[in-house]
Amino acid sequence: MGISVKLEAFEGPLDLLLHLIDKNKVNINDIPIVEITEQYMEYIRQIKKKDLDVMSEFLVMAATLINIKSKMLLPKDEKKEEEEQDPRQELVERLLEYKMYKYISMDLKDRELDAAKIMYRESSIPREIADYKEKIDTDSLLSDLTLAKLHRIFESVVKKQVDKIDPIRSKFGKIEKEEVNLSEKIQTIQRYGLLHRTFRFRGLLEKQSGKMNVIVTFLGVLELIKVGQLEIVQNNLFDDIVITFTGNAVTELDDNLVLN
Amino acid sequence: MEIKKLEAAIEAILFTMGEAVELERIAAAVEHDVDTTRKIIRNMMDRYEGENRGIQIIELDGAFQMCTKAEMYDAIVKITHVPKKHVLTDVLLETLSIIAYKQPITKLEIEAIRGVKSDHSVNKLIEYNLVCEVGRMDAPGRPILFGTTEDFLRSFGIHSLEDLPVLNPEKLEDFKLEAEEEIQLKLDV
Amino acid sequence: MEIKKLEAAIEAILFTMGEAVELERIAAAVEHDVDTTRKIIRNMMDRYEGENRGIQIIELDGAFQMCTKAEMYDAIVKITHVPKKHVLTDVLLETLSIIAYKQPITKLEIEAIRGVKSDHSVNKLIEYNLVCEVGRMDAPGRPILFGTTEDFLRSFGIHSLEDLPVLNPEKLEDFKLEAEEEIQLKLDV
Repeated sequence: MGISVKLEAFEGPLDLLLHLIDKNKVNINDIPIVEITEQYMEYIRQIKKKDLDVMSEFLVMAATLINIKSKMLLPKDEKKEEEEQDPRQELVERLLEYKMYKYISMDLKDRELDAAKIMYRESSIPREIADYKEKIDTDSLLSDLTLAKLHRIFESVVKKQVDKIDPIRSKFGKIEKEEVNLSEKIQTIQRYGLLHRTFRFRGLLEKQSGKMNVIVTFLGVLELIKVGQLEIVQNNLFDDIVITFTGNAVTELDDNLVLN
Repeated sequence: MEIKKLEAAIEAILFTMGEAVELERIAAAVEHDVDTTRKIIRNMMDRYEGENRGIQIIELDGAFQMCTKAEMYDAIVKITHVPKKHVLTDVLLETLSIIAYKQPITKLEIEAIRGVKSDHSVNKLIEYNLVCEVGRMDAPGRPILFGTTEDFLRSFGIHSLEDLPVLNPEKLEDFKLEAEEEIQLKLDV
Repeated sequence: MEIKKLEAAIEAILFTMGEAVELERIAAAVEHDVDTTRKIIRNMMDRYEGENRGIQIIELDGAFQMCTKAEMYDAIVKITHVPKKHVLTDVLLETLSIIAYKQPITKLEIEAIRGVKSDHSVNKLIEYNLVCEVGRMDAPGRPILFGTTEDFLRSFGIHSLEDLPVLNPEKLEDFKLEAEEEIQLKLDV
């Protein structure tokens, strides 16, 4: 699939998804999740700018897509089938809501063009009247305010400010950046592969601390399968996935493949 | 004061003030009750609208303002330079429509719908005076709630928030159908 | 353009311009000759005059201007004297408390604490005479410093800022601890 549009052109993950749905000419209520997820991943690999804020928003959606994909691959519990919701349902609702606001904003744009043609005039109150300034009665304005109340309000302002500074993160410094560094994660998997050659997927994931590491490890595995350095075998559904590393060195992957 | 005189006074008031004037203030100035005053103004609005006039009276959330009719624009640009207004990007329009429909709304809620950080957009909209703080949410951290301003109504030719196009479930259905048709259309091409 | 439309255009032009506009400019804008245009405007003047209108068109040395009729003076005086309703909203109270405790403070510093643009609140507080400029900061751009007014102090019956209840350092520590506990709680869940 040729990628003609730059990721920067998209306002966010929802925008990108809508574009993909549009481009694939598929029904929003019946998203072919496997294809769309693949294409989505393809796009986010294009991000070259090291903008962590943007990146993390796109990654969260990537995780959501992969989660939906895995849920759809699971066999349905026949007993519960009726109550079971399509795993895509929530995403579809979000997409529809987002699309609705995009649609409304176009309507607003038209209204703005029309309204811009209406002219107003400055007020022209005669000087002698304008000079009359209503005396604002400070006392009555402040009648409901006590010093204690003012103090309470200020306290809550200060408290909010403190809340905003996440005390734990601010002590850690730049830890987030490492968490989502795909290129490093890929090299770690390669090193692990050189050492163990054949290993269980579950075992690999269990070594990861935190959700972000699991997600990025998963992405790394997908990436290495794609470039032909990993082979996977799963004999039965729910069996452990067994991974064999077929590469022979820790390599620097193409820049395009690096997420961060 | 007989009605004709009352109308003349209101016309003079709206002309002189230029800005939007709250109904209560107009009523106090012409020394009539609010309901009568509103009726008289609405009557005037109809007349301005129907007659071949170049000006009109618009209602903005319980206030009234005198302005030109949109179709006079061409004549006016011929005589004077009309300053260009700031152009709202699609991102700003998107954020603005969410705020308009969901107000009062917190930044977090806006971000949940858009899927991206929205500080920049919200701040720009505040700077353009289209959006303002309307209070604090009664929740942990007491986040700021945002809503639209009178300038928003004026800039988009909306008379009150109730005047915004309705978004009922059927509308959403229509919208879905439309989107599907769009897709069908593209398939056909 | 038929006469009715011409009149509407002239009305819109005179309304927007406010000042006196030379006949020639009006004629050029409506794309008619000077004589016809003059005739039409004089006609409009008669109509405005005869009808019970609040506004009129006057001729000033070959130029025309729209203005209120003299007898409307009382109505205009009244509207400017109708007291506006002033209320201290939560947003204003919050800004006021920051200025009271942190003065002298710049707008940028207020915005840093609140996390949003605060021009509107600061301006309103100045209008209400609760806040005023107290100087300039010795920094690039020499930003304005704001503080509370004497009226503000007087209405609380306090004599100086030192009389404001103190926010003690222990309290601040408490807040920090509380915030940390909250986060720990979230992590544990």
